[in-house]
Amino acid sequence: MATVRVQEAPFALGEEVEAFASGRTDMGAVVTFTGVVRDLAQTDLDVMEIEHYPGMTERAIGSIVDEAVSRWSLGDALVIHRYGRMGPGDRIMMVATAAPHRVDAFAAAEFLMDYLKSRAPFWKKEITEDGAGWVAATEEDEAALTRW
Amino acid sequence: MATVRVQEAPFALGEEVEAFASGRTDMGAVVTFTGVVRDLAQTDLDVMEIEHYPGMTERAIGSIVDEAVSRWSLGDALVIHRYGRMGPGDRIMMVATAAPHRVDAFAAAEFLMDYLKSRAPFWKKEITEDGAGWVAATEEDEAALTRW
Amino acid sequence: MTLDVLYFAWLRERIGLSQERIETDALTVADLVEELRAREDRYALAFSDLSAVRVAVDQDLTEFDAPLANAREVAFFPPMTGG
Amino acid sequence: MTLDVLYFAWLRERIGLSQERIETDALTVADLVEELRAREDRYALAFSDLSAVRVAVDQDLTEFDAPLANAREVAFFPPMTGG
Repeated sequence: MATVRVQEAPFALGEEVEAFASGRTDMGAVVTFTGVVRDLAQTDLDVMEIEHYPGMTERAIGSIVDEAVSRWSLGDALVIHRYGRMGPGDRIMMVATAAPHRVDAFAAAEFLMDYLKSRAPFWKKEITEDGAGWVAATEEDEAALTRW
Repeated sequence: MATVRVQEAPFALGEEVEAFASGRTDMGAVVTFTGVVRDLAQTDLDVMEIEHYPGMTERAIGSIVDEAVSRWSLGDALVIHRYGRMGPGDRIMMVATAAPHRVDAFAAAEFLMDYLKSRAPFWKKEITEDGAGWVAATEEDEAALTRW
Repeated sequence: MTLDVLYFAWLRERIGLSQERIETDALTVADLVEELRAREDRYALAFSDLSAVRVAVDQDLTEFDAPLANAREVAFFPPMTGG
Repeated sequence: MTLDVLYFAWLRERIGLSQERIETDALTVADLVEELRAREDRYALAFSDLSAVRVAVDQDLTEFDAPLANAREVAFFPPMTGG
């Protein structure tokens, strides 16, 4: 039922959302989340490089999606996550959920995001004028898992 | 900063989301909600008719959006809400929020939805094979406001 | 005082009007409702259960005890079902 | 036992390898880490603070006391930063 895509290529956000939301006469609510590479003024980010663990990535995202489907009344879910090099403004990833009611669609999308942040094997490296550095995981992101 | 559109015409979801999410190098998170007309098997819905209060509608949505902007760190917000006749699968409305962080984008989108449900002057009428009836407001929707 | 009174959804259907202009000395929304109820059965019926009716004065949601001083437009409607 | 050992992100950079095949009798992940640490400084450095290291055995996230019986692939990496 759900779709998971891990890819290097960009994805067409508008087309993905349009396709995901189409023909759903039994689902009243569609929620999407899109993650965008930020260019913070103080760092002057040039490139974001995302490394992942081929094989485990698909497996880990699959488990996270299965868990979401078991917890909420969902009609469908979509996860697209890129790896490789990206620039400011590029879309890193997206999540979409369709449910009969908005509460389920929102909760499932937030759950997917919280788990993708800390439990899917991706690592972000920021390359700026001053050099390169791995993005550190935050306590905030780890703490976000405890609410589920 | 925010955009509010109340219109009879359909909107192009994919294009709206694409445009809303474009050029945001300072916003890491974009959340969208889309409301779709459901065709419940037991009712066999033919038409959904949405009535609104021109003037007050724009004003009420504007206040709700202002409140969201004052509560969360948002870069932008968009609300499109249709009125008039729609069929199963048609999109009734959409909300989009852009924020530096996902927590704000999600919270603001849910807040907007909860308030649009119960505080924006729209009334839905369902027209089925068996006749027509106004959709009743639910206690659940009213209760959803207390969490903010 | 001249007021534009608007009705939406089933209130509009029951009263059979979407809008009317009324001359009134009502001091509050509740006074205005009493005046309307006394007019005809269709008003009495529409306003028989006020817990099912919401009111806006000059396009701001308010309560039945709200004053009508300086008001130009009063709207009655059922609980909203947007989104 | 033959194990494929994978390193990601700064662990890969510090060790200078993304993958290697190792012959080992380690019973747990922790035993394997001790073996690696004893090999060379770059391993000792990469594994100096295990609170900053996560481990997956056969592509499932696990703990350092996890047994390696029947394992084929062990991966070490920092806390994940997806999304």
